[in-house]
Amino acid sequence: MTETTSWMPADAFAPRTAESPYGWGLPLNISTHGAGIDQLINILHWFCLALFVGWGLYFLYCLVRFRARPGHQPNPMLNHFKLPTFLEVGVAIFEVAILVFLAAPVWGSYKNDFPDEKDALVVRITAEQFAWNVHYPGRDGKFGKTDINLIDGTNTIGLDRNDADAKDDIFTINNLHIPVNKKVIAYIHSKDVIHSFFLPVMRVKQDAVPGMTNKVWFEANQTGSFEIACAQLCGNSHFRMRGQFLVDTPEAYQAFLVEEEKALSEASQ
Amino acid sequence: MIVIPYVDKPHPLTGVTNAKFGIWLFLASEVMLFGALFSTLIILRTGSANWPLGSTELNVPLATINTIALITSSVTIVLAWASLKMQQIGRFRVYMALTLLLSAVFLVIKYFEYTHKFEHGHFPSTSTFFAIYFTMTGLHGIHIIGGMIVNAYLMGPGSAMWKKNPEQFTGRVECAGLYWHFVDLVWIFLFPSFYLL
Amino acid sequence: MAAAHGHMGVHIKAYIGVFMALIFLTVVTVGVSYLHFSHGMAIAVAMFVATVKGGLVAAVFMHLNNEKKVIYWVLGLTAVLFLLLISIPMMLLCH
Amino acid sequence: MSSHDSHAQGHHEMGFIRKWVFSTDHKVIGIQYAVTAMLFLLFGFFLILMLRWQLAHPNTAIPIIGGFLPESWANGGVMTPDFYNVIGAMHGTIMVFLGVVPLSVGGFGNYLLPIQVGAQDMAFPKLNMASYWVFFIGGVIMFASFFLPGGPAANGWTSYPPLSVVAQNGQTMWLLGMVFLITSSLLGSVNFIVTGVQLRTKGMSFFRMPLFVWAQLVTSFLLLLAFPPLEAAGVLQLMDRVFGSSFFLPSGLIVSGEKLTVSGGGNPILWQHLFWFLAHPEVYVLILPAFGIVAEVIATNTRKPIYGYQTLIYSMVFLGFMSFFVWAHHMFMTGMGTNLSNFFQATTMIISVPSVIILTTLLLTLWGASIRYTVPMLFALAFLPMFAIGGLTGLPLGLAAADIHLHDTYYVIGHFHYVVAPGTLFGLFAGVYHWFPKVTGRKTNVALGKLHFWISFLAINGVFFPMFFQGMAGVSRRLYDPMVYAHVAHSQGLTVLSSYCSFILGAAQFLFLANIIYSAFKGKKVESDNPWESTTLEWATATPPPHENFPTPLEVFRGPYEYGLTPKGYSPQHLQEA
Repeated sequence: MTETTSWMPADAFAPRTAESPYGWGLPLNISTHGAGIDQLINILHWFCLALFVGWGLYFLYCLVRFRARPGHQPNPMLNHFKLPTFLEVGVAIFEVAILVFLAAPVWGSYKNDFPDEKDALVVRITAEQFAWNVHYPGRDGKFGKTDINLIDGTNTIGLDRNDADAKDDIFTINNLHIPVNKKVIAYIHSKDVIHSFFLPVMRVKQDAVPGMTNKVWFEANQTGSFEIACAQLCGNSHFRMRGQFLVDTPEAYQAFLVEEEKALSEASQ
Repeated sequence: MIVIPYVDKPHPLTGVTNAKFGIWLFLASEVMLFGALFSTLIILRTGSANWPLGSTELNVPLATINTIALITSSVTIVLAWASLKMQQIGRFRVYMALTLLLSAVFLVIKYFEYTHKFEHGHFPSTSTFFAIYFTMTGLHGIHIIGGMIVNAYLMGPGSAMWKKNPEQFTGRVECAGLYWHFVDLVWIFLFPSFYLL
Repeated sequence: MAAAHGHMGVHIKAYIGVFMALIFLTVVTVGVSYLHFSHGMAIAVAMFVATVKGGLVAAVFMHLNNEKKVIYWVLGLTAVLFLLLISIPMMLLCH
Repeated sequence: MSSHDSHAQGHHEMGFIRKWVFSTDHKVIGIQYAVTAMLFLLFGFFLILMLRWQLAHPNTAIPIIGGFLPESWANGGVMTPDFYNVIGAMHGTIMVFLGVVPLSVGGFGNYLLPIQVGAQDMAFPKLNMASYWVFFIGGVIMFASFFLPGGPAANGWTSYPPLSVVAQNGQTMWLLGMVFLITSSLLGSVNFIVTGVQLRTKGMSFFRMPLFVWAQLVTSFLLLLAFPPLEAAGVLQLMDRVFGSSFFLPSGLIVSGEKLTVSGGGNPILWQHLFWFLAHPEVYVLILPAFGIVAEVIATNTRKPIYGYQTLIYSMVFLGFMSFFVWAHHMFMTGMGTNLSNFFQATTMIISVPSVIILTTLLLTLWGASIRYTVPMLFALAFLPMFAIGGLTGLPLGLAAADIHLHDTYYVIGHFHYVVAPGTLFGLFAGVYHWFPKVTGRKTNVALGKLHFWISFLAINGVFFPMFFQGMAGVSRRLYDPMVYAHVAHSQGLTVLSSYCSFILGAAQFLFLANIIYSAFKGKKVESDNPWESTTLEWATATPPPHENFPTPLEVFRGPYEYGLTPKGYSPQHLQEA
């Protein structure tokens, strides 16, 4: 990705697809809760544009009509049309309506409607200075114990392999695989400084704060290969914390699990 | 030349002199400063699993003496101000000297407390309890030193103003008194928060 | 001069009275701490005594019992923001 | 002449040092603040131009000065990621704490507040001088941190722990510098409030004070009550860095492989609460003085009274008060629950109301006016739509749902820069051009002024408007190399556009500098004490105002903006007959 694109790439405003999900403005949205967010952003921008154009016309009109010129006297007593107060009340009501009927429900569902852990894929994402460690529970669905004393160059999350549950745990760096149309719960934690787990195409962002674990859920409704980004300054290589975010078909996801298990069994010989 | 009104006479509408209004504004910002530190103390205490009982780590009798010393110094400075109101500059100097002596006692006790802790290997890095203890009592101590400098100035060279402008000088002593009472007030809350709980 | 004396005399009695009260309350709060109340009760009692002592110092020593409106307005605004500042721990707990 | 005068020295027999360096004259201190602040603004601006070059042409040598930078900052002329973060942190710190606040509060406020309320000087002149010199020490510490071994701070102007505590850079110097800057602001705000309340001249009731004075009073209350919590947090972070305590370090941290040997138990989110408890009132400290200046300039150049003078005052006071209740909308993504974030979403919606009212009343003032397009008026008029864009783009960020996607992206950078750059800075430019004749007794060159306006206006929109598109694309802020992420590389064209517009904007400021420096010594002399035919008290003094402002105290007979009510066209506050 290092070739400099032309000043304005063709897909700047083209409709977003899995092949070219990015451009100027909102990227492709493949998450179920993303639609509400995009709708909110669009409504707000049309509302702001309307206000700006409305007041802009009034502004330019005044600049022309009331410019100082010979024979023109300021007239402080010129009565004002009563539009402003009606406008202000309307704006205030619209804002409250947006907050109560669209913003709060979308935010509420994003923060509170967690799926049941039994029928969702649960992963643990531990951020560290300049990489995302992804820890899958494996077939048994249970996470093995981790111990910070075991942390070293390769085992960066200190997974205790001889713990019963840890036998089948899969652990990847900068590589998050999720099956399409399946709810995922991610426990986000950090080892050193504050990072922020950000999936642009999923409209998901959650700070990884050391000392506490934040929970976030999402569900992808389209397959493809996208990016994990870090959205909080975390040191001099903050810009390099790019991860692969792959939404697989169920078969591809199984293939990924099998392949990882094979690598695991070879490593354990 | 510049003439700044209400330096010694209160403003007809607000009823306060410039200095008194100014010192209260400064104390308002100090309330916010110590407020932030107290809220840090609360969050550290509720967040930590093994917050030690104050009396086990700190010397309560010594601190009680300190509290009484500071309360007494609060009384002596208000009596110093009262004696100025009764035109007795001599008695003012006695009370102000007492205030300085008592605050010196407070600092000396604080010095022994700190060195005692350092010998036992208790440093700000030992635990968040000692970290917030040293930070808050240390910052309070710096405020005591600041107050002592001002009080010493008012007792010494500053009192030359008594002959030129007694009202303005009394106002200054009152403001130094207000600041000192505030420092005592902060200690009244620091003492139980660390030593008794 | 006499009037000043008389007037101040009343004040000085008040200061000595408050001084005694503060000493007494200090002894009380230290005494209570040796009784080792339950955690919540100990905090409530200690803070109550500290607030009474602080109130005495503020009202009598700092003359807030009859101060001017402009000072009350400043302190009122500061009190509101102080409570907001002290509510930060509660925000962090229900994070 | 009630009191025995303790300021016996007249203006003339003081030496240069006493008159210009250690002066207690609020006008001299105002100029000292303004000049120091403008130098820091230039320095902060120059820093970010280097960063814009790195963003536009990643990993290519910075032209001209690339070679001169030390190896640790730019090996072979190409900026290193560490130096990139240094610029990010110091640009923010310098522009906010060393540039805009000292210029708008220290410079304009110090110079104008006493004169506009009819006083001869600040209530505490020596304290005022002390506040400048404490600010100066803070500035020196911040500037010196560039040349000290660890280099300056590099953890963003917000310096979030644990990064700011574990980072091996000049964060300790940053904290020391901040303690001095905060103390200076505290001393200054006490002075402003006491002067504004106590030293008003006869007849100057609260509702006859100019809006500039009201804005400075509300700003001073914000500085007085919001800064100390950050000073406390700064002390805590200093303890963490220097004495190894762990207020903000949770237990079990593993930094670059090794376990951190600290006691742990701290909470990094506590710093964010204490920092933003100050930082949101701080951003209102940045905008309120600009409201005041723009209101003055608009009133003078529309030749009619400000529409809704009292509404503006109540809105500014309410804005100041509400600014304390919204800080956590910067922290929606730290994992806070819905009830806490709903509270802060609601207060953020509430606080947008006074801003809209202020903007609306200023816009309605144009109705029935006779607008004179002087240079200050151009800047003041441009302030209105620009602040509108800044304010409106705050809406999506204030709603947590939209903030999920937009938090910490270039959308945020576009939002607050629209409020600060074409907003506050244009207001300050308007102020400089408006009061330059009174301060120096000479006029600025109008053609050069208008050229500076039009180039800056177009360039500033070229810099910041593309950032909204990049923000929507999810481009995170503080990224050293924009080509690493695919979703960032796609809007590289916008980055290049922003960068080149910022270079043009930088060049345009030399027009302003040339104009100011040239006119200060060689500009055309002002023929009257009231060149703009304005009504407020600062135009009732001689030009430039003498040491004691008003040889004989003035009396005020009417409100501040009585324009267009009499045949003469304007009625100054201090004249008995209209």
